[in-house]
Amino acid sequence: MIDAMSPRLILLAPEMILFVAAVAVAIMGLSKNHSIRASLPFVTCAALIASIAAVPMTWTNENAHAANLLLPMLGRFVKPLLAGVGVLLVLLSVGSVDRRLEESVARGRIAFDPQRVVRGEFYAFFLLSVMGAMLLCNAQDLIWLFLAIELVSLPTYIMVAIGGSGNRNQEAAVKYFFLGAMSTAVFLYGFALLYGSTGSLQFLEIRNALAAQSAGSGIDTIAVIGVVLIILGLCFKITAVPMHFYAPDVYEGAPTHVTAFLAFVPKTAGFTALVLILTCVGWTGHTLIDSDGVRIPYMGLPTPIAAILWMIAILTMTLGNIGALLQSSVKRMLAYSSVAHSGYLILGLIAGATAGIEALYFYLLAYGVMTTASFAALAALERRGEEINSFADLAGLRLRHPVMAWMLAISAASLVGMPPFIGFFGKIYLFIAAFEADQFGLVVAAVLNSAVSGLYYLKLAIVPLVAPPSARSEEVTSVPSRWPFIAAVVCGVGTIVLPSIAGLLVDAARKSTQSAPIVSTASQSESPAGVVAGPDSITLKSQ
Amino acid sequence: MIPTGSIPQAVIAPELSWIGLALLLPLLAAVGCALCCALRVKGKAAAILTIVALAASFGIILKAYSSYTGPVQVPIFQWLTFQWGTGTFQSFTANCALYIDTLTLYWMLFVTGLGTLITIYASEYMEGECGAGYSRFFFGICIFLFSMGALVMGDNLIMLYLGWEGVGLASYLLIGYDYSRPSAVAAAKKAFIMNRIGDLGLAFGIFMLWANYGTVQYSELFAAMNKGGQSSVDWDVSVIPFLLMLGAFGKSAQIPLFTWLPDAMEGPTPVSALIHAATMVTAGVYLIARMYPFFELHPQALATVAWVGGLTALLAATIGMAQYDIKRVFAYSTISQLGYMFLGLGVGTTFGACYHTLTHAFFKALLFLTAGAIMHGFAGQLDLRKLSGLRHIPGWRIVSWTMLVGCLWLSAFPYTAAFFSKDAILLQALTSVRADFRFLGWLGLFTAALTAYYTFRVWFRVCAGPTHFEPGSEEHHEPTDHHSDGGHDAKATVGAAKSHGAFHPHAPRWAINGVLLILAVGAVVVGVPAYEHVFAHKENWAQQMIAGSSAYQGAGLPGEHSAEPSENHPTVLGMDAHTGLTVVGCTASIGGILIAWYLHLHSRKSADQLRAALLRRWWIRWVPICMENKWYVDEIYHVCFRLPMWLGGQILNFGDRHFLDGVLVDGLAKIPIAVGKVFRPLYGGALQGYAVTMAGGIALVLAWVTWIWLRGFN
Amino acid sequence: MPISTDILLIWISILFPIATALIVAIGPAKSARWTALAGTMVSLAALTMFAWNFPAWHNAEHFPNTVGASWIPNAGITFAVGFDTVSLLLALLSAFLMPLCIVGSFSAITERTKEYYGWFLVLGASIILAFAARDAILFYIGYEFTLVPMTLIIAVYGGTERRIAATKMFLYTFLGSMFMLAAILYVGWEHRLAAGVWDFDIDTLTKTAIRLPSSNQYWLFAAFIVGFAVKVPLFPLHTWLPLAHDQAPTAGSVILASAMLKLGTYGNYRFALPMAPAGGADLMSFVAILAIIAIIYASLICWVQTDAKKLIAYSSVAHLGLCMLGLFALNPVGAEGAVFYMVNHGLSTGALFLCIGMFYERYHTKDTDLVGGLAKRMPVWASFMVLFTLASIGLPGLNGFIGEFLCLGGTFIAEHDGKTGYPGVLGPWYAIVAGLGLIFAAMYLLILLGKLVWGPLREPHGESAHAGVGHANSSTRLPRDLSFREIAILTPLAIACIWLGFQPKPMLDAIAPCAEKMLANYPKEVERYMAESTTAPLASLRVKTTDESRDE
Amino acid sequence: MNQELASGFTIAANASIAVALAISALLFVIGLVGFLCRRNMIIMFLCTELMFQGAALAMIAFARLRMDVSGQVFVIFILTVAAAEAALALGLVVLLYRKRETLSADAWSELGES
Repeated sequence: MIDAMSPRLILLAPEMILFVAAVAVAIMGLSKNHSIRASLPFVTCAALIASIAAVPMTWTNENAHAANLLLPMLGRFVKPLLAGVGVLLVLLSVGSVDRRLEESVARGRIAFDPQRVVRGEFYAFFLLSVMGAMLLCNAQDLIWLFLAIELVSLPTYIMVAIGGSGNRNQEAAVKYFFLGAMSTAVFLYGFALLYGSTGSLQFLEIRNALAAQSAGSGIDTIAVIGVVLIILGLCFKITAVPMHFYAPDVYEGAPTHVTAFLAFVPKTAGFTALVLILTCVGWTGHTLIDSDGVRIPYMGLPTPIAAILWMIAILTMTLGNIGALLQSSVKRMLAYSSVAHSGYLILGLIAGATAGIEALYFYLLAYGVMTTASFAALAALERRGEEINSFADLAGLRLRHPVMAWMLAISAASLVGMPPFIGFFGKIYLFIAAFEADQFGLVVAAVLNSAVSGLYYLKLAIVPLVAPPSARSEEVTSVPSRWPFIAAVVCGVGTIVLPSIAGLLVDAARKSTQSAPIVSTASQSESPAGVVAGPDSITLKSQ
Repeated sequence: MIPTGSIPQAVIAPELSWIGLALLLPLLAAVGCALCCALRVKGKAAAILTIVALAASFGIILKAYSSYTGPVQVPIFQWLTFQWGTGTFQSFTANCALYIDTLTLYWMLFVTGLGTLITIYASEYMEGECGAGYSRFFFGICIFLFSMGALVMGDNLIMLYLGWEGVGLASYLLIGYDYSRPSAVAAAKKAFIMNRIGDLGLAFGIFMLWANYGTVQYSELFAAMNKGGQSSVDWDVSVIPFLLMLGAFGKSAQIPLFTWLPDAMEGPTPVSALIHAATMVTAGVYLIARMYPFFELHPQALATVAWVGGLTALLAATIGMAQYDIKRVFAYSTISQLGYMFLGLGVGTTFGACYHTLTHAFFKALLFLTAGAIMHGFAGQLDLRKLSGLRHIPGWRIVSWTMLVGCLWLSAFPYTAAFFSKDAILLQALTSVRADFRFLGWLGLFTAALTAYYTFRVWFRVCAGPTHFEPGSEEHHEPTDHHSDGGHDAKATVGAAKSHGAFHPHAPRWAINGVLLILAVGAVVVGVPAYEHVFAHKENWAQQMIAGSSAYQGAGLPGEHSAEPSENHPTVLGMDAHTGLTVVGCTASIGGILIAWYLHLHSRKSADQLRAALLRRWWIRWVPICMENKWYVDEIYHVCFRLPMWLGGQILNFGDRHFLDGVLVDGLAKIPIAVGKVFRPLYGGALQGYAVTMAGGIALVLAWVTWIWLRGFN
Repeated sequence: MPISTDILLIWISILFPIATALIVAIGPAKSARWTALAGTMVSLAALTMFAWNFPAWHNAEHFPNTVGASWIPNAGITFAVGFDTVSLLLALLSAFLMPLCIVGSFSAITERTKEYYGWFLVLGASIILAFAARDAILFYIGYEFTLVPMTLIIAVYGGTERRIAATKMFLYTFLGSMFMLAAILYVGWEHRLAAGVWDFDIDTLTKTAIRLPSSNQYWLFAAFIVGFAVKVPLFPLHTWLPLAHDQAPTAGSVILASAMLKLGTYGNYRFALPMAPAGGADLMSFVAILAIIAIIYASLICWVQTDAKKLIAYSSVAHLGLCMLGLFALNPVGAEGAVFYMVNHGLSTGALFLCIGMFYERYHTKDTDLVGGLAKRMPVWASFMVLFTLASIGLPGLNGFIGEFLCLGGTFIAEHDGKTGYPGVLGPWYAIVAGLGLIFAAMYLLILLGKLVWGPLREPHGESAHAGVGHANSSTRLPRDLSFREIAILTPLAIACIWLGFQPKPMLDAIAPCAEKMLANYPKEVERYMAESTTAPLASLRVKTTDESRDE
Repeated sequence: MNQELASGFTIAANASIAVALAISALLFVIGLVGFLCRRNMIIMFLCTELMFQGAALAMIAFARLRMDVSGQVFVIFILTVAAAEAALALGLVVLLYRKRETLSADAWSELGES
């Protein structure tokens, strides 16, 4: 046990860095020195970059396998992904937290009061939340999983409340918090049921137990309902039907930089949690090809789970897209778009281990970059000191803020899946994964949804670039900080440049998502060829 | 001597490619004219260029004729040729190559010859346009001559089609020469479109030929015909002549596509003479003569041609009787004469048809050119009621007398060339075993009388009688050259001319008079083959020419090589066919002339009285009304075709914009929005509302799982 | 992957305009047009050099026939580029038109010039990429990305309804191409199943697709045809086009009509027909009927159009209907004609749009009821207009004729009796109805000519022919008739139109093997027909058993 | 149905565990219903705590059933997290109360589709 601990601890190096940084940032935030307070985002960035650097050094093959993880190499991709997009998210928040207060202090209107500043806390929570998401990669049992998810969630509730100065932040926070708490209870109950059915909290054991059930008389109803509840509970994190209803309000109400955070970090965490849970359960709808080219359908896993995911995917993308059509608020529209993209991402979950997880993570990367680009462009602008929200604010943006207008257009093009932006490749790879799982119907649904999504993404591109300026948009100015601008440009360029290394990224995602080989247990009988029980697919997929 | 029994097989003779210069020269001249246009040359360079090129073409054709030994195929360059396999139907060959046989030479001789003459005429006629549209005019002429050459000399049907459409283009450009007149533009458009309809038939005929015989080259097609014309596949071969004749009807202005030709008189008169009388409109005759073996395959096809020709001849003659515009009278006479040619083709005498084409080319060109001279001199005046006694005006005598020659020829006055050519056609019809052909023959004779009447109606009105005239409204040939820009100047001069009060017709000069004389002589000379035959009993040149070509089957003189037994020797009115026809034909011609003399020279009032008398009687009133209104064919076409299509276009346009685009497409885009609105209440904004919705969702999912569970999963 | 000169030339022709676009974007606005012109000229030069040494003019193979650099190996996506004759011709056409369009925009585009030229360059590159791609995804990238610059060009520089037009064009074609993408992915998946790896090489996919069972091929074909039919556009999916053309700036219209629409027909040539022979053979009559409806329908609409540009736009619908008909005659004659027609439609319609644009710049109206008789004012323009109209009508001796004639001829003989060795259910009646389109084309185009060029001079009130009045910018003052620049734009097109009319042979020879190769899998469909239809007209040809055809 | 279930879940065999599970479900549902019905934010939060405890109780019951201690360990963590959430909730509620002088959740419904 001790032997197993040490590699596990080593694997936690990035989180440790973040934790230390979080503590440091929280303390530094109280400093009277303005420049120290101003340096907080950059300290945060440094920590994140350091954690990226720590990943390849610590997350080696041996360590990962010694840690007895379900998906041993997952962290190698997910952690840098989180930290990398995290850097951009930090940049885009520079200058937003405590802005009024800092301005007042700088003008000497009020004295500095450590009790009223929140910047330190904000970045500390930021780091803790990212850290929680990272920790998910190291999860090997449900307890860890639960704690990590909570570590992701709790700070975000506070970030929504304190991140900005708008009146709507509190409303967003209260909605986010209460509904989040409810969803937590839901998946917690699901954990309990899963535990009850399998008798273990360890992923590997759960997997084995479920495999045994499956090979026997079929998976427990209790387990199925447990998994369903877990999925539903986590749907809140990934803004999927039926738990997505909060998203438009919260995204709209939260400060833009926090919205960007919500759109990526909890979503990544939610998907990672789902990937882990579903890896335990196994993946449905496999098609394997033997040496003779014969297709063997694998109807391994509980039909209900597959069916529910299927339904959730279609409803999520559809409701997201048609909801976005009606919006006049950009952030609200992006919230719906976030919902829709979760729908696409669930395709990856359904497609499963053959190519689905790698597609999912690749798409998360793409989504992170492109959605951050759009939020950053929004965060870089303001109107009379308020963040801009409606399309009317963006009309004719090109004339006064050409770069941001272009970034919005680029991110819209990427989000809609227009080649050659990164979003297109993400989508292609997701579709390929869905094909691998024989989910042709889902691909058609996603394709039709993409077409529908053109209706509103086009607006996001056309309004800033083409529409004549309105009275409202004449008042739009850039925020004092240049960093959101830089973040937007970096993300925008990223959507264009990343496709050129898409092959490398996909490969990295693929390598990171290979699951641990099944530990052969006595209870598992040799399945006859043809219809094979689920877990076998896991071994086969790693070929 | 005749017939040879089969179509002579062409030999490939690349060494004769110099004949291609007859095509190339007009084309080069066209380029030159275009350059003149572009450089805004003010002089007559374009005319000189054109005349030289055409004369050279004529020379080349003469040389080719003199050195002619048998049908040849002259490859020039590969045009529309490709293959995708080695089988019969796996290649398509339509090269730019020439097919020279006697029919080709026969046609090309008068096309280039008349072309040259008329261009000389035009060089003077159009001189008022120097610097404005002069070069453009000759550009059109060159394009026409090139296209006509391609049409006649092409080695395959695609070349023919190229020429076919090319002459249509030239016709379009030249009819619409004076483009500021809307009527000219409309006429040009009409000509092109009516021709297009026919062209489509021709195109499908070509497709059908290709589909059946795997080739569109004459030599191969004729070789197939010599073997019996059996197609290698089971397409309906008999459709081919009907499709081809549609093209011919369009180009040669036969029923139902004849209405464009009278309108085409909007073009300058040399154009009317060259294109719309002498050469282009005979392309239909050429096509049928060229493809005659295919028509022979299907008796009903030839009968259709005959009927269409006969009826067109009559119809056009009746209309021609009631027109007052000289050029229009001549235009209808052209249609009528073309009807004779088709009748000839239909009843089986290609010789008659082709010979009539030749004679007609001369006398009709002559007539048009005289009309043009009148128009030229009298400021566009063409109303035969407003001109009289021209032959007494100094400088107009040549015009008047050459016009008389043309009129006599057109009336088929006994022992003129046209008399013989028409005789050949009618004789064949009257001696036919088919009763309907004999009927058409009598119809043709009746039409001949009408023709004589309306022809001399013109001459007696215009050239004979007391001298008086009213100038026309156009005055674009003032010696002072004001043609720099636009119509304003022209209008101003018209006003000035009218205010002067005194109008002096300016008589034609050498180019016009010379050409008229040459043409008059030519009209006489083309009678030589017939005279040779009738008087010297020598071999008929025209017949020889036809017999050596693909139209050999109808090349014999009617009655001479009749395949029928002698006891069935045909008779006309109880006399020998020849004699009977001569008698009846002479009677018809002279009778028509006499009536015209009475009504239009002796007592001109009686013509009006006759008309008034006819109009008074309700049961006969429709005849003059319909004749004067061209039997309302244009109106009928307008109501039957143009109007429905225009309405259809409007409806479709409206439907396209408001239904297909407005309802279906935009409606499709609105569906997701409408669905989105359905879900809108779910995002009400109340915290507990969301909680309820979420809980409801969870409950639904759990219920669903339970349902699946009850059904038994795994 | 060896980087040969040929590949380098292709990539230069694609990437150089993009690089130029960047230079234009950051450079001064004054020199933008010349920089852009240089960029397109280099692109054209590179392509021409490539074509000069193109060894595959007569063998229907792709060249360079090397494996492209891998892009996303797991998904089998590569950077493979190469041309066969058809794609090279179309790419050359696009590259040829780009400089003309750039020069044609000198006076029309007076504001936001940098963006305009930048997008134009990107558009050109994107089109060439689509034609050059040998990888289906790469094709899709080029195909789809054309929408972005085109949408912006229309939405920014278009007429009064430009945003609606741009939006409609984008969404409509985007929806269509989604189907196409699904079809490409599906074939990729079938390849994955058969070979175990993902590969999007078009030739490989074709080999995979033709082995699919007929029912799958139907669906495949349907998805492709829906995708490409929007782009072509085929009735009834055409409604975006007239609006887009109407609103687009001149050069945008030219590229839209001449190059972008060709992507649709090219897509059919490259994907729909070769990949799904069973679908193509069985659904050919369906597509052909739509094409014929398009011809008649659009022609009738043209007849009543008073907007010159819309008229040409609808005429594009009609003409491309004929092109599609030729393509779906499924025999080499029709295919040859269709491909030839693609190029020629690009030339003549593009030229017509340029002509219309030139008079629009002078009179600021396209309404033929307001302006007319311009032969008086602008004889040079009128000459060009007449020439291109005649080319568009399909006058023999000009380029349009050959394509039209072969398309109709191909349709005519596409009757299923085994004569041509290709399946066919069309035949004379189809051709005759479609042929009415030729008459209609003559009608509406001559009506246009009659109004616009001939007739008494009509000019809108207050608009003298001395243009530049409407422009605040005096640098765009235009002469009454065409300027030297405008003549220089139209002359190459005129030469091309006449040259191809008289000398089509080299191009026909070059296309023929490609047309044959595209249809290579169709002859065996004849046998399937024979086997399936008990009432086949020629029972004697039914001697071959079905098994033979299946075992291919 | 499932044999293992049948063996492990009959009320006769493990009545007390079944009762515990039933109570846990009841707790969860009561919490949920309370959460949906009550407008007072503090009570709403307490209801979510109730749901948490329902899950915790189920965990304990299963731990007992499986004779496995890890479930109970999990419960300790659940309690901890619940406490953390409670702290957070109180802070938030106080903040909100200061703004609007009310504890009703309905006071916070400006956002949303109108």
